Formats: sequence, structure tokens, C-alpha cells
Amino acid sequence: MKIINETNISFMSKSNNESFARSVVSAFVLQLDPTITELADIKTAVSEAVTNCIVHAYKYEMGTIYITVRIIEGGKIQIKIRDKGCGIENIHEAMEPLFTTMGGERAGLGFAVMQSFMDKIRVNSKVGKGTTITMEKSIIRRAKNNE
Amino acid sequence: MKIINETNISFMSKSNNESFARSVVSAFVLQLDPTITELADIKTAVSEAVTNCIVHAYKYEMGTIYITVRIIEGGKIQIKIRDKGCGIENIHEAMEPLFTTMGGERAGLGFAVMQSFMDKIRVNSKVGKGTTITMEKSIIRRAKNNE
Amino acid sequence: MSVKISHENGKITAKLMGEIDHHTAKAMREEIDSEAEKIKPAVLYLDFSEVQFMDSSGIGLVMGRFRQMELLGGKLRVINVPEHLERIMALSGLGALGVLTNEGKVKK
Amino acid sequence: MSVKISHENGKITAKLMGEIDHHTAKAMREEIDSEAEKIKPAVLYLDFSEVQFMDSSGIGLVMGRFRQMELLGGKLRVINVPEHLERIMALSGLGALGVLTNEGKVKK
Ligand SMILES: Nc1ncnc2c1ncn2[C@@H]1O[C@H](COP(=O)(O)OP(=O)(O)O)[C@@H](O)[C@H]1O
Ligand SMILES: Nc1ncnc2c1ncn2[C@@H]1O[C@H](COP(=O)(O)OP(=O)(O)O)[C@@H](O)[C@H]1O
Repeated sequence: MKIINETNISFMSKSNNESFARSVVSAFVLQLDPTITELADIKTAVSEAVTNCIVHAYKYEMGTIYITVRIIEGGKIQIKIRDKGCGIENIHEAMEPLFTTMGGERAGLGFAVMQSFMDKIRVNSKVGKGTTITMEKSIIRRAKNNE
Repeated sequence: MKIINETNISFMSKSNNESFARSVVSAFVLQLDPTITELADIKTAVSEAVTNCIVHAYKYEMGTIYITVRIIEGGKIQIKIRDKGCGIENIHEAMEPLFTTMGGERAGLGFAVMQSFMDKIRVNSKVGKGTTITMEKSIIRRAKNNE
Repeated sequence: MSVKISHENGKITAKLMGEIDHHTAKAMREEIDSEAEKIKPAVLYLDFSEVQFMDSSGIGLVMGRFRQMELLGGKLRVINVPEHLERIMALSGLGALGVLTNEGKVKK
Repeated sequence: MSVKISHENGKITAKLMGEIDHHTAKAMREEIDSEAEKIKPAVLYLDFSEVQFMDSSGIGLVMGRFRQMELLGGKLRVINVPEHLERIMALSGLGALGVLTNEGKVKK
């Protein structure tokens, strides 16, 4: 697994950073020349994971959200989104579509979207310590790439 | 000096990350609703500082470039760009317009651009340790801000 | 503005603009709800034609308005879903609520 | 493509496209130089009308082409500098080289 390019970003868990996180990840992924649909899929998945850090992990406090984006040889994107928030008690249950601990305006579809829009997702979490979501997606190779 | 929002980014000193750095900083600064000219000024200054890390600081090696962007109460942007590269021997001389240690295609105008396009610039450097450029610019307040 | 509201004959149309995420959905929700409570419309149309991006917060926004319209005794209709949002709409199961229509479908 | 090259009557026009930074300037420079060495033009025009962004690497590109054209016994002319690049062009002192012209000036 050769890493061709990598960036690390961290920012405060303020909700107006949700769009910032999407912009950063897409600016980095652009060097692989993704299709508009691939880029939209990645932005959507990033938006879900970052929002979860803000509304669930750091519900009662201001915290820091960490993102690592890697471009792997062969055209794969790996995105890690990490918080040091409350953690998830039952990951299996949390990942079920429509499951939410918030009700109200949360649809309980964040994980379902991440699963459907990315090729792979792995969730690591420890109650009281935080959560790391690792997602991967292969970008279809087209004409010219910038490596 | 109250910090309203902050992000930290790091990435490899590859030249195709120059445009990535500009995109990240502008995506973050957008929340202050800058004018197109203000945004272009900031992008240009960031481009100079990041390029210097790539072509001077890490001339013979791959290294990591660190950026911190802060939004300060009152509408000020503070941008810190840091490398752990070779450092600058004579900062005063380095900042003179047209001075360059590279010749060829470098114009020796990087610092002149940063000085002219930002309100303030501070350079800290230690030979063999690296360089930190800190720049500030106030964004003119307009209709609606997002704090 | 992130939502443009118009009404006619006891029906409200809320045209959502730009990107819908957890941050922007809040303002949209507040504007739509205050208008709906005032007018108590027979139908609330959510028009997605000008939505460039949405994540599941957009689904939450629809589900929340669905519940609100049930309380107010009216109906909810989602209209003009652009092609690029079809997948997330499909995934949401909103179809089962019967709020999605093909009225005035636009391509994006 | 980041540069479109055309020639006529022993003059070359290189239209630069998009963003000029240290990364993109490299490919632009190589293309322009290889064409100039082949044609040995009386004038090389660098057309900035389609440049959205440039930092001082753009100035370096102009200065380098100025030196190259002196070697080849021709002239360099910078044309169509859009308004948003005027400040960085002014700062560069390129005016002193006499390469900036007002020919076909465009607004951006
Ligand atoms: N980063 C996180 N930290 C803590 N809990 C989380 C995190 N992400 C998700 N969860 C939990 O998993 C549940 C399901 O998440 P999700 O599928 O995204 O739906 P929603 O965000 O709409 O609730 C959340 O309601 C929350 O309890
Ligand atoms: N981050 C850095 N690390 C080491 N040296 C630097 C750095 N930034 C600038 N310099 C030195 O300062 C000089 C002037 O920089 P600048 O004004 O940007 O012109 P240029 O990059 O065109 O040489 C450079 O030639 C280099 O010697």
C-alpha cells in the first residue's frame, strides 16, 4: 500500500466547518481527476462523518475533529475521520439504518449513506475515548492522472 | 485576541499540493465573506509561502508543510505556514525584492508579494530547524457574517 | 437566502437553495416552520431544484416537515428532485411516506 | 492543456490557461521553450487573458522567457493582462523590461 499523497486536517467542532471539511477533502481528491458523481459521493460521506462528530461525539462541548486523506497507489482514496468525543456503545446497532440516539431532525441514515456511497467503511470506537471512521473509495482511472 | 475558528492542515511538500493549500485556506476564509480581491490576495500570499517550503526549505528531500488558519474576533485572518526544512540564514536579505538563492525561474518576489498582499508578515527561522511565516489580513466587514 | 418561500391558495412552496447539511438545515427548518404555522397550508411543497448538495440532514428536514404537516393537518410534497440527489433520496425510504412526486421533474 | 501555442509569420503566441504557480509553470515553460527553439520567432507573445490566478512564479515565467528570447535574438511581449493580475504585474517591475503592452487589453 504505497501512499502517493497525504494530508492531515483538524478543526473545531463548529457546524459551519461541515462545508469546510467537504471542500478540503474534495480539493485534495481532485488530483485523481474523479467524476462529478465520485466527488459528490465522497463529499456526502465526509459530511455525514463530520456531522456525527459535531452532533454526537461533542454534543455538549467544543472539540477537535481530525481528518486524514490519503491517495494510495492505484487510485484509491482513504479517508479517516476521528474525534475524541463520547464514543459509541454499540457499533452494530448504531450502523443500522434509521437508528439514531437523537430523534428530532436526525434521520438515522448517516452510516447508511457512508456505506452506500463509499466502497468500504470501518468504525473504531471506545466509550469516553472517541471514534474513528475509516472509509475507502477507488476512483475510476481515466485519461491523465497527476501523480 | 479571541479565536473564533481555527484549522490546522499538514501535507507533503509535493508541488501539486500548492493548489490544494490555496483551496483549503480559501475554503476556510470564505466564512468571513471576503471580497474576490481579498480572497485572491490571500491565495497569492499562501501560494508564495507554500512554494518556498517546497523549493527552498525541502529542496533536496520530501518534508511536511504545516498551516494554521485562524479567524480572530473582529474579522482578522491569521495564517501560519511552517516547515522543518533548511531555514533562512539572513532573513533581512531574503526579504529584499528580487533576492533569490535559486536564480533560474525564481523571481525573488515571494516575500515582496506576501508583504504587499497581506497587512502584516512575520518571519521566524532557524538554520537547520525550519521557518515559520505568520501573516495577517483584516477582512472588510460587510452585510452578513457567519460567526 | 437559503430558502425562498411563496404561497398561493393555501399552499406553500419552499424552494431550498444551495447546500443542505446539518448547519444550513437549521435555518431552513426555522423559516419553513414559522411560515407553515402562520399559514397552516393544505400542502407544503419542498422544491429541491436548486439544491446543489445534500447529506442525510436533507432527509431529516423532509421527515421533520412531514411530521409537522401531519400535526397541522396538511400534506407534504417533495418536488423537483434533481438527478444527482436521486440516490440519496432513494436510500432514505422517503418513497414509503408517499411524499415524493414526479411533478415538474428537472434534470441537473 | 495549460498552454495553447499558435504561430504565424514567424511570431509565436502562447496563451496561458488557468492557474500559474510553481507546479504548473514548469509544464508551460517546457512547451513554450521547445516551440521557441524550433521556430526562433521574431516575437513571442505571452497571452494572459485566460489566467485565473498567478503568483510570482508567473513573473519568473515571464523573466525566463525574456532571457530566452534575448538569446534567440527575438522580442517578448506580454499581452492581455486581466485586471485582477495588474497588481502583481506592477509589483514585479516587469514594466522596466518593456515587455508589457496594452495591446488587446481585456477586462476580467
Ligand atoms: N462520532 C460519533 N460519536 C458518537 N456517537 C456516534 C458517532 N457517530 C454516530 N454515532 C451514534 O450512531 C448513531 C447513528 O448514526 P447515524 O447513522 O449517522 O445517524 P444520525 O446521525 O442521524 O443519528 C447516532 O445517533 C449516534 O448515537
Ligand atoms: N521556507 C523557506 N526556507 C528556506 N529558505 C527560504 C524559505 N523561504 C524563502 N527562503 C529564502 O529566501 C529567498 C527569497 O524568497 P522569495 O522572496 O520568496 O523569492 P524566491 O522564492 O523567488 O527565491 C529564497 O531564495 C530562499 O533563499
